[in-house]
Amino acid sequence: MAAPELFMLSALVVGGAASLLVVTARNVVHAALFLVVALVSVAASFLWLGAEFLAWAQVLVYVGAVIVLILFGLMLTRAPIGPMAQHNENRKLAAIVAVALFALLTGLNVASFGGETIELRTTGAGQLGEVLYLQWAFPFVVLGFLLTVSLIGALVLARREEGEGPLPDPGPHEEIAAAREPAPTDATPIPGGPTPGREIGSR
Amino acid sequence: MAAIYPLTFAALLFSVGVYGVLSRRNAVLVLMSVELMIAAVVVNLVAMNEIVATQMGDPLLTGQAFALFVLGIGAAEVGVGLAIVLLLYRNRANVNVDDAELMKY
Amino acid sequence: MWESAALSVTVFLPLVGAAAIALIPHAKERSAKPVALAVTLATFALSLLILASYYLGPAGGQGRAFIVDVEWIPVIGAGYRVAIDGISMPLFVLTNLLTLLCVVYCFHHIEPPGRPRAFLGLILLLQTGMAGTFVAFDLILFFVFWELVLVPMYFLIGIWGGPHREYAAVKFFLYTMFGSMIMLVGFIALYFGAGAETFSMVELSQAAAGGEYGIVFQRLVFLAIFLGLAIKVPMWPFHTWLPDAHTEAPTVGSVLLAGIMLKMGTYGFVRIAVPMLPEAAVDYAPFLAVLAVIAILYGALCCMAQTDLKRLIAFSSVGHMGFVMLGIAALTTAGVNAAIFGMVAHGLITGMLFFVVGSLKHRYHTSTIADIGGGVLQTTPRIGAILTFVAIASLGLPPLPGFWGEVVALYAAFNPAEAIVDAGLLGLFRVLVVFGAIGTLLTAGYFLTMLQRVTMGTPPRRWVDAGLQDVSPIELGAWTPLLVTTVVVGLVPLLVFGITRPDVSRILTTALTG
Amino acid sequence: MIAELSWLIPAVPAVSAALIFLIGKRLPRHGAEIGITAMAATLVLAIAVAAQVWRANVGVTIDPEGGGGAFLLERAVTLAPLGEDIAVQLGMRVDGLAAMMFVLVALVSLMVHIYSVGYMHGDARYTYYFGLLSLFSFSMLLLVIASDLLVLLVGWELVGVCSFLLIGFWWERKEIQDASMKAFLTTKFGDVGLVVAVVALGGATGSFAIGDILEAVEAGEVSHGLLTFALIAMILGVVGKSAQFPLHTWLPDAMAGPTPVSALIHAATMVTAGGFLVARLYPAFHESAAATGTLAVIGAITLITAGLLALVQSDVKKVLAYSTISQLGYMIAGLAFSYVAGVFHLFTHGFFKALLFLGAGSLIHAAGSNHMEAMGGLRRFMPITFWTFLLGSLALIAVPPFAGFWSKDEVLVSALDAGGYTGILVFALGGVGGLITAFYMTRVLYLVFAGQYRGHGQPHESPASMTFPMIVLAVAAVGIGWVNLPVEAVQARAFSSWVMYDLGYWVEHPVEFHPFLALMATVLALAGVLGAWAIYRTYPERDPMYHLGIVSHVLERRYYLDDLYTDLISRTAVRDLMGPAAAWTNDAVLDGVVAGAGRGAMGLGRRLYRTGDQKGLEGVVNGLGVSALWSAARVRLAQSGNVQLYAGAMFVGVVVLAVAFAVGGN
Repeated sequence: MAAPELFMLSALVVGGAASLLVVTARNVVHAALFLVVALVSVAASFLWLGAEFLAWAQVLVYVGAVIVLILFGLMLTRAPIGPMAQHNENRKLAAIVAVALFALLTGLNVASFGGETIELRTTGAGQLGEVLYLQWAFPFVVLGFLLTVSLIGALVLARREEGEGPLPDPGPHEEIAAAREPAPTDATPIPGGPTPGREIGSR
Repeated sequence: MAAIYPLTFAALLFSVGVYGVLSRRNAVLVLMSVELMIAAVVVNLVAMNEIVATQMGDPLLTGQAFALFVLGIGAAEVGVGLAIVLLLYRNRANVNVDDAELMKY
Repeated sequence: MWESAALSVTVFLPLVGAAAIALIPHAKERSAKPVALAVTLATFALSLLILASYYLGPAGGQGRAFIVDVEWIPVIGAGYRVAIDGISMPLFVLTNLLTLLCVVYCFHHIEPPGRPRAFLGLILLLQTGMAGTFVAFDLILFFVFWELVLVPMYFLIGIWGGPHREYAAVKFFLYTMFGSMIMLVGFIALYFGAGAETFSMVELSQAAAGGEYGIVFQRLVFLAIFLGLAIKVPMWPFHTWLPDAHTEAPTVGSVLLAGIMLKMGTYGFVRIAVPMLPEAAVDYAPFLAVLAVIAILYGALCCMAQTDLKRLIAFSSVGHMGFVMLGIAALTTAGVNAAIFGMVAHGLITGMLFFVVGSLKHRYHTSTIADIGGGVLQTTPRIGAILTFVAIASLGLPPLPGFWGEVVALYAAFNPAEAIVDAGLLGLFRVLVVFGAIGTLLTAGYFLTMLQRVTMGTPPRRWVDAGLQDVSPIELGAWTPLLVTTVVVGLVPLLVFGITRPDVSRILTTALTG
Repeated sequence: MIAELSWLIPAVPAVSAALIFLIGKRLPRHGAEIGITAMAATLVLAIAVAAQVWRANVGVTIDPEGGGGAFLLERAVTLAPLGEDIAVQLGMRVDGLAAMMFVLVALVSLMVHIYSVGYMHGDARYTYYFGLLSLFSFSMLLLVIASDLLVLLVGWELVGVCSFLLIGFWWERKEIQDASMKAFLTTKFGDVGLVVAVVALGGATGSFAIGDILEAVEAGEVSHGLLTFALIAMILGVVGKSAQFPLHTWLPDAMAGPTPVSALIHAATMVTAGGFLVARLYPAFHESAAATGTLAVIGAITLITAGLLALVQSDVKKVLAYSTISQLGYMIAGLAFSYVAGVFHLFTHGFFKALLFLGAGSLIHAAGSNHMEAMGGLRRFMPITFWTFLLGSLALIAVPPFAGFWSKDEVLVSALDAGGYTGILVFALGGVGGLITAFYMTRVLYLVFAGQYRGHGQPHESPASMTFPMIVLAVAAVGIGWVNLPVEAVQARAFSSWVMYDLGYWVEHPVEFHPFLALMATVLALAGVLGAWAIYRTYPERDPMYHLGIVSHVLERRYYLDDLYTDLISRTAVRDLMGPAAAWTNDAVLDGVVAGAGRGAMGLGRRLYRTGDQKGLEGVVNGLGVSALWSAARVRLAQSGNVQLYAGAMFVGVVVLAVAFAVGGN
């Protein structure tokens, strides 16, 4: 086994283990930290595939910005940071699906690319930049536009609307809802169902 | 280098991500799992780029360019996703995905 | 450029307007009304321009004009085919006129829960669907517009409706949806039955005239299409959704529902069922005529038992559409002309009736006749006078439009198409004429009873004390065009008959004589 | 050619109506001046047109062999094409008949307009009233001038609705609402027949133009059966509009409207529209013996039953209403035998009956009540009203040489000349009817004008605006009969040739004057007068109830009928239908059928609605809905709202599909 394979395998093992810990960790902050490890190992695999620019972009964007964002999100939502049950009742279904999916993908990979080899080479940042700004210029600009829009969208969504309290209290909220709905005098109007007074079901 | 290694890495990351998306209660954790899945896709793209380049040459670097786009979109997605989580939290005082069941029958 | 773009722009301008209204921020909800007004005004102006250039242009007032025929879904032979001819023209203009007036009326009031942005957006969406139905010359396109109408109307009834709105909305939606699904099956059968495998109405009509379809095939397909159209019309006995929908719908919804949506069904008979399945149409004509006359008498009798104004008017629509169907069943130029005239007349008059009753309901907070208790002519004299005028127009008093539609339909039924006479059914049709004429008497009876109980007499104390406002400037603005059009169309029936006759004649000649 | 401008005759009142409704309230006289000016202009035009028609018709030499030559002006524009080769035409058909109706309508309408200025003074809806009067005049003239049956139908229905609105003019009161409804719906019932007739004639001849239809009928293009069907259906319309037996019940109730309206609509013009229609289509009617026979029988029955009913009225307007019905019966019966007789009676009757109604209005205005019990002795207080009313009554009673004598005599003579069962029937009943007419009119005169005043008000003569029209009409009532003296020299130069649609007609059907018959008729009339004089000259001095107990056979019937009538007023008539009076029983039964049909239709509608609509058809629809609900309740359990469950399902689907493709693809 040559060195690249060995390295790739180690990235696979480290990244895989980290990712497994991400989805199983009981402590939310720990999960975020394991995500750092997993993403770093992804970046490492990029390096060995010769995609230098992507590798560093991955480190900067994900390991840097995204993880910080997620940690901020954790703090802002005042999620219980300590260890606790983070799984729901779908766990078994999820496990079965994941395993089946993995088996399927691996099987397909082996069947399709079992004998393929990759000639390792290095794609420099300059090389990528050249195609990016010449051949891929339009999608690239669109991507920039998308990022702007999502920035604005995130701002609009997260902005606190007037009259909205810092911590919602379910009580008054329901009262407001009741006030908006004008006097639902007849019992539960189910769409398509008989309403009182029309005497349908009674026969 | 055998092409199967990066592809298997991608498959592993993706499946684990799927498990996380399906089983986690905390919306932030769900988001993290989504990140894993996106990372898997990016790995796949880069690997495929190399496979194609090895076989027939790829002057356009399609795979890498797309990987970059996906990276960008992933970043945008995290931003919007976290904003939604924040909104969810503000409205319901928790971020449990399975409590958000307004669409129930 | 004008030739090819005019129709599409006119049809889709309201859609763009609806999108624009949806973009208006929540805080500026009030500005939705001027925007909608501007859009509908522009649409109406465009449709008038189309009317004018139809006459002055190369078409010279007959045949299809403004033809657009581009590929849309080539794999099934469906195209974006729109055009306008003499049959579509009155209905197209009426659609845009009524929607404009509805938007004007919305300045007066919108039923709770208000929310003009959503309300007007839905109305504009509805306008695109209705106007598109009348200009589509492709079965799939026709169907798309046809179904597009359902959704906004469902929400209009379901959100802004009366106490039983959910029931009415769901009933309306399901019933018409059921019909249109079966109608779609009929369309698909037409597609496969013709050698050409196209959804173009023009080509299918030619194929039918050329004898592409066998008689058994025609009978089956006619039944399917008949069901879809008859529910929409609605013909007896498929009418039961109508009173509920009308009673619960908000004023503007009732106006559009009665004024235009019912016409989509009868228009479908003229445009699709008769030209594409001519032999089956001749075969089924006596059944159509009998059902039509039953609807006339039955609608009138049911009206006598009503206690609610909106429900009464809804049942009167059943009777009026019976006259329209009687005209179509005669399968003569006069009959179909009368039918289209009847549609326009009913659109104008019943639309106006629903406006007035809506305004009464807005003031009295009830549309129950007993609760209003009479004396409207004293509490709100102008509304009472307008209601009297419109009710008298609706009972078919000449020379108002209702009369022309009814009497010409009766004339047509007295002299039905050659093929019907050959089948030995002349006697049946002439008997039906007598019953139809009796229907006019019953119609007069219930409308006068209604007037007596609502407008005449002395009002109850509480309404005198309530200080009800007489007709407001906005209402007057929304109603005057309708009232004027009603009178003008009645005095100069040429306005409609002149537009429709050449094309009706052409369609029937092609269909019935091959 | 002034006749070319005939279209102005209906147009002027139409413009006047529009102006009154739009700006009438702001004018110093609240719109009355517009109406009067317009009607005066219309009258001038009408007279000019009539003069031209007259000059044209008397100028031609009469050829005993052939007909033709009568003045006829037809102008039409196509209002709208209806079908392949049929259209509705807005046009005018001006001939002698139309010219005669122009004069009659315009004159009476003008008089009623002027009269109403005084009569309606101070009414809250004064302007509205004058607007309706103008609208009615327009509608009636449109009906007269129409060259197309559909346009004629337009006018026919419009006068109906004007009548409805004017009867219900004081709509606050329930009984007035009921009366206007009854009038409209009863005539509308007749209109069903008319609509069928118009449709049938149009369908059979391929044109709605009256000229085309008459041509086709005379050329024998219309099958006899269809023609008879159409004409009988049309007679139904005539019966409704002209208040003939058995649809006459609405006319007495229609007296609830203002009195000038009764004079204009329910005496002189609208109710004669039926007669006008028959005259309009006279050649067609004479192609069918069944149709003319029906006309004769209906007319005869009407004239006698309505005359009998008039005997027992205490409301002066109702006496006149029944008298109108009876006279309309003469008209319709006359038209069955002779064009000239019916039309002439229509003409004269329009004047003197309008006069009588205006007189009655004047009396009501003075006495404050419709009832003759509350009048009496008014001759001293109201001399002008008395004299004009007396002249009108003499014309109605058919005392020579007043107008009614000449026209009624022609009806009787033409009936006798025609012979046959129907001719004898009309002649016999018509003669007896003359006696009855004389009797009830004399009774009215005595009750109202003789003896002591029994009312509570302060009777006074009406203002000049009311008396002037009465004087004008009284002159007409005296003299108008002379225009058709049964002398050949007059016949050729006056009314007969003036109104003729075909100058040869009356050469073939010469109207003869039988001095003996005229004498008999006059004797009968005088007998009626004397009978009434014998009974009523002492009425005021004696207790009415006691008086009622000792009268002759006819008045004994009246006793029961009067009782019934009072009960009818108080709306408990049903029980008293057991009364022995056949005429009254018939009337009440028929009335009950109309009301019962309405109530039955209502009940049927309600029952149909409850069982058929709400249970039957609705049940099916709701059943479908319920079964859809049932299945929906089970399917919806899958919609747990748990997003992750959905996502899991999606991934399961992805795996399954991928496997399927992978396996299937190989």
